[in-house]
Amino acid sequence: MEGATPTETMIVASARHLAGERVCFVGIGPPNIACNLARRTVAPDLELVYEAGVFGAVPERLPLSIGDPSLVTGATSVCSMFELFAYYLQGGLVDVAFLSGSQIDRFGNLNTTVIGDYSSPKVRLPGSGGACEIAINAHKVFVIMPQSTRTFVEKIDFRTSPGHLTGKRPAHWGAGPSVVVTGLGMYEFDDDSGEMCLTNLHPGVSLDDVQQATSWELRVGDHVSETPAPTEQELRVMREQLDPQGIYTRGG
Amino acid sequence: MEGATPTETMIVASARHLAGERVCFVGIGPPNIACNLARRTVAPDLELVYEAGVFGAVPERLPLSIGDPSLVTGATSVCSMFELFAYYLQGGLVDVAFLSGSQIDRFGNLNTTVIGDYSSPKVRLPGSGGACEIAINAHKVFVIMPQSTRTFVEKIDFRTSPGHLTGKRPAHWGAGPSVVVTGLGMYEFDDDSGEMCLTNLHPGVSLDDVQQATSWELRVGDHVSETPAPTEQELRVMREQLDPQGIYTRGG
Amino acid sequence: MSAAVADLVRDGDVVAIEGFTHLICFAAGHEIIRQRKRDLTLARLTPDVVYDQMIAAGVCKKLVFSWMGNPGVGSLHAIRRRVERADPAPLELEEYSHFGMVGRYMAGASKLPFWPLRSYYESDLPTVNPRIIEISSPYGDETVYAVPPLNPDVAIVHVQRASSGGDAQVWGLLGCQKEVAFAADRVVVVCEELVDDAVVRSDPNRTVIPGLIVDAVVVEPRACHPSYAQGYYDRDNRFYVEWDKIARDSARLSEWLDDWVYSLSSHQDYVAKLGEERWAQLTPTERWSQPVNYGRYD
Amino acid sequence: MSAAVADLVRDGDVVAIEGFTHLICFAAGHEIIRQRKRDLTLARLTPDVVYDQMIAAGVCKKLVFSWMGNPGVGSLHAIRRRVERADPAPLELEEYSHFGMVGRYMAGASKLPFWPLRSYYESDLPTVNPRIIEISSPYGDETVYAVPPLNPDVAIVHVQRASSGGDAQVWGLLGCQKEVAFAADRVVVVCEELVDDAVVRSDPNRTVIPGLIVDAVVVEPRACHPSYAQGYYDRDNRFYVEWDKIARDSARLSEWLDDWVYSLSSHQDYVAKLGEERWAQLTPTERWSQPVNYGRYD
Repeated sequence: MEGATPTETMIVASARHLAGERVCFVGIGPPNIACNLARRTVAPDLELVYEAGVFGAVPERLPLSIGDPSLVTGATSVCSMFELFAYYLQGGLVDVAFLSGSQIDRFGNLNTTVIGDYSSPKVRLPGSGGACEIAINAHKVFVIMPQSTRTFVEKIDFRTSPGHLTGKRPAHWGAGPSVVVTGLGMYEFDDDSGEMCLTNLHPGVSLDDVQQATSWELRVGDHVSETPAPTEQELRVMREQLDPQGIYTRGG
Repeated sequence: MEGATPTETMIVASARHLAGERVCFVGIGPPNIACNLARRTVAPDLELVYEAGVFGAVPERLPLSIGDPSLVTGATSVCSMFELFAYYLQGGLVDVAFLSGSQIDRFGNLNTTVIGDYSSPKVRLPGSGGACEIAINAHKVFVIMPQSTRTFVEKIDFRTSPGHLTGKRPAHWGAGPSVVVTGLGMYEFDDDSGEMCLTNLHPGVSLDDVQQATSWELRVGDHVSETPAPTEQELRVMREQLDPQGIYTRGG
Repeated sequence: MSAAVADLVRDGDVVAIEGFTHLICFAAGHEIIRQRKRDLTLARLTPDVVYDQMIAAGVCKKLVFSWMGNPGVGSLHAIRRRVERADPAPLELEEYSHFGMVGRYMAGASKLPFWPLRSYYESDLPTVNPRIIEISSPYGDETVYAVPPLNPDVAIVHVQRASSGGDAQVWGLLGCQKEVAFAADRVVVVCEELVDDAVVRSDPNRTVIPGLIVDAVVVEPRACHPSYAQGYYDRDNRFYVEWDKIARDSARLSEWLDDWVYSLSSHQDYVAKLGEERWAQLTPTERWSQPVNYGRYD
Repeated sequence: MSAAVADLVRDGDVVAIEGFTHLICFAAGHEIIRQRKRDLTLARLTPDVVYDQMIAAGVCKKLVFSWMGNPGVGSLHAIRRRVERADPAPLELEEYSHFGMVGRYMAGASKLPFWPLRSYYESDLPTVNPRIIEISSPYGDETVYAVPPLNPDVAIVHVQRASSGGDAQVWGLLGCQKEVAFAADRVVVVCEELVDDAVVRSDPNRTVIPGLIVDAVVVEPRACHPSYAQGYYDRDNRFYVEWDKIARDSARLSEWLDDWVYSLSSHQDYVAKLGEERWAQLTPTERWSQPVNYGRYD
C-alpha cells in the first residue's frame, strides 16, 4: 500500500488520541474521518455528536456537510440545536471536541474570524459557528490543522475561541486544548505555562522543519517521539471506507 | 328541561364571553366545560391550550385532569412544557386564560396559596401552578369562581397571581382580569380605578344577595342587566355531551 | 426496580419523580417506601398522590414544588396534615410556579447559574422564597425574575419505550422528563416496553433521553397506575377519587400502605392485585401515528 | 410562493430563511431575488449559498449570522467581495456564535429581553459586537453572557409536511425552524407535501409549528435544492462544488442568476430545468419510522 500523506498521518494520529474517550463533538472534514476511524479501531464505543442536533450518529457514507442526511438516519437521537448546545455541550457531556483554525498561537487560542482588521479584513473567514462555546465548554479540545508560519503565528488577528489565554484558563471552564495535531507533528500544552510543546514528529519530519513552520520559538518536550506511521489497517479503513474519493485525505 | 344550577349559569355566562376569541388557555373543571361549550356555540374556531403542553386539543370525552390522554390524541400539537409556557404564554399568543382562586379582592388579585399565615397556614392550598405567569402574560384573564364572603375578601391572605394590584397594572403585562363570573353574577373592572364592578345578576339573584356575599362595599355598574338564562341548547350540550355525569355542573 | 432504587437512591438525596399527569412512576415511589429511604428532598412540579403516599410513609423531609393537589379531585391530605399541623412531623416547603420549576430544571440541565422568566412580578411568592430574585436586563429598563438551577441527585423518569442501553422514547405529554433527566446526577429510566435498538433508531426525533445519561433501565409495565401511559393505559380516575377518602384518615392511609406497598414484594404483585378486569377497563383502543420516511443515504 | 413573497416580504424587512444545512428554502430566496426586494437585513445562523446568491443579487444591506461559508466546500465569494472590498457595495455585519443566534431566536420567541449563555468569555466577539454583554448571576460570583432577542419581520421555514391550516411537521434536523417561526412577526411555511389535517393530528408530537402563527402556506416540492429534505431528496453536493467556481467570478455569477432565477418564472421551472435524471440521483431509498400508538380515549 502507498505510504501515508501528511493529512493521513494527521488524521490517524488524532484518531489514536481518541482511545478511551466516550463522547466526541465532531466537525466535518478531517475530524470526521478521525472520529469514524477511531470508532473502527481504538474507540468502538465512541458516540458522535454533531452540532446540527445529532447524538449517536452512524453515517453509512462519508458526510459531506455537518448536517448530512446520513447523520440522521439510524441515529440514536435528533434534538433541537438549543438542546444540543445547552444540554450536551454546555451541560458538560462532551468529552472531546475537535476544532480547527486559520491561526493558532502558542497558547492554543484560535482565530476563525478574519485575517487582518475586523472592520476591513484582508480575508473574511467563516466566523465562530459553535467554536467559541465549544472551546469553553467541552472537557477537552483536540485541534487539527495544517502547520505553517501563516497558521502558527506569534499573535492571532482575532481571538474567536479561547485556548489557554496567556497561560491559564479559569477553573470552571473545560480544560481547553489538550493536543494539536498538524501535518508535521503533535503538541501538548504545558500544565504550568499553558504553552504548546512539541511531543511528536511525524515520520520524515525534522525538528528544523517544524520550527521553520512556526512563527515563535517552539518549545520542545524532553522526549520527542516519532509518530508511529499509519498502519496498513488504518490506511485501508480510511482509503476504502471513509474517504474512498480521497476528498479530505488526498486532496482528491 | 330542568332549570340551570348556579354553576351551570356561571359556565354558560363564561362561555358566551368567549365569542370572538381565538386562543384560550384552559383550566380543568368549569373553565374546561365553558371552553368546550363555546366551541360548540359562540366560538367554533377557539383553539384550546393546556399547560401540560397541548395546543389544539379536541377531547372526545370530558378531560378529568389537566393532562388527560384525551387531550393528546388528535391534537394539533404537543410540545414540551417549556415551549408551552415560553412560546405560547410568555410569547403572547394566549388571548384569554381562565383562572380561579380561593380568595379574590376588589382589584382581581388572586390567592391560591394559603389561608392564614404562609409559614403556619390554616389551610394549605395548591399554590401557583402556572397561575402566576398566566395572570401576567395572557392578554386577558377570565376569573371563574364561587362567590361568598370567604372568597370575595377585603384583603387576600397571599397574592399568588397579580390582578390590577391596587388599581393599575404595568403597561407591558397582559391586560389582566377582564371579567369575573360567579354563581351569582358577573363583574368587569373599571378602567380608571381597576376596581371590580357588577355588570350582571344571574336570574333570581338580587343586588342584596351579591352584596351579602362580598366582604367589601361592592361597586355597581350604571346598567346592571340580568344574565340571560342558559338556553335549552346550551344546557343540552353541557348535560348530554360535556358533563353527562354532572361532575362539575351539578356536583354529581 | 428494587436493585435500581437500592443502588441509586440514597438517604438524604434530592429525588425527582417527574411526569406531568402522564408517566408518573408510582411503582418507583412505592419501592422507595418499601426500602424505607429517609430524609429525602422530593422535587416535582405537581406533588400529587404518589408524593402524598411517600410523604405519609415518612421518606421525605422537604418538598420542592409548584402545585400540590389531587388533580381533578382536591387536596393531598397527608401533606396538608404535615404542613398545617406538623402531624406527625413538619415538612419543609420550597415553592415556585410551574414555569419557575421548568426553568430550574433547564438551568440545571444547561449548567446555567440561573434561569430568567417573566413571572412573579407583584406576586408574594418571592417574599416567601428568597431564591426567586428580580434581575435587570442589560438592554433596557425591563426586569425579569431569576430562579436557581435544580440538579436532583436522582431523577426517575417513566417512558413508553427504551432500548437496553437506555435510549428512551416518549409520546403524548412530555412534561419535564427530558429536562429533569439532563439535570440529574443519576437517572433511572423505567419503561413500559424494552425495544430493539433498531426501533429507537428508526425514529431518532422521538428519542427524549439518550442512554448516555442513564444509570439504570427498569422494565416495569403499568408502573404509572393510577396515572397513565399514552397508548398503553388510561388514568384510573376511580383511584384518585378513592385516595381522597383514604388519605383523610391517617389510620386508613397506613392500612393502605400495608396492603398495597409493604406487604407486596414488587410492582408485579400490585398489578396482579388490581386484577385483569380493572386493567381491561383502562386499556384504550389503538390509534397509530402515520409513519414518516427518513430515507436511506448510503 | 410568488404571492406569499409579494404579500409578506417588504423592502427593508429583517428576513430569516432558516434551516441548518437541512430544509433551506432556496426557492424562497430565488423568488425574493426575482421580485427585486431591496435593503433587507438577512438573518441566519449559516449564511450559505442561498444568501450568497441573494447578496450577489443586491437584495441585502446587512447580514446577521454566526458562520458564513459554503459548507464542506469553502468560501462564499459574493459575500466576501462585499465585506473585503465593498464590491459592489459594503455589507454591514452583525456577528454571533451558533449558540448565541439560537438564544436570540429563543429570546425573541419567548418575549424575554435577553438570553443567557456560557460562551464568549475571553473571545474578541463581544469587542466587535457590543450587543453581546457580560452579566452577573444573582446567585454567586459567576457571570454569563447575554444576547438580545431577534424578532425577524418575516421567517420563511421549509418543512416536510403541513396541513392547509399551516400546522407543520418536520423530522430529521430541526435547526431553529420552530424558534425562528415563534420569534417572527410573519411566517411563511413552505412544504414538500400538503397533507390532511388527520395526518398531522395522528402524531401531534411531530408538529413543530402550529398554523396559529402561520401567515401563508406554500406547497413547493423540491424547494430546498441544492439543500435537502430528509426522506425526500439528498443534498446535491455537485451544485455546492460548482457554486464555488460560479461565485468567484461576478460576471459568471450574474449569468447564473439570469439563467436560473430571473429568466424562470417559478421554482417549477427550476425543477424542470434541473431535469429528472438529476432528481432521480438525489432520491433516497425509503426508511420508515416505526409508528406509535396514541390510543383512543373516548
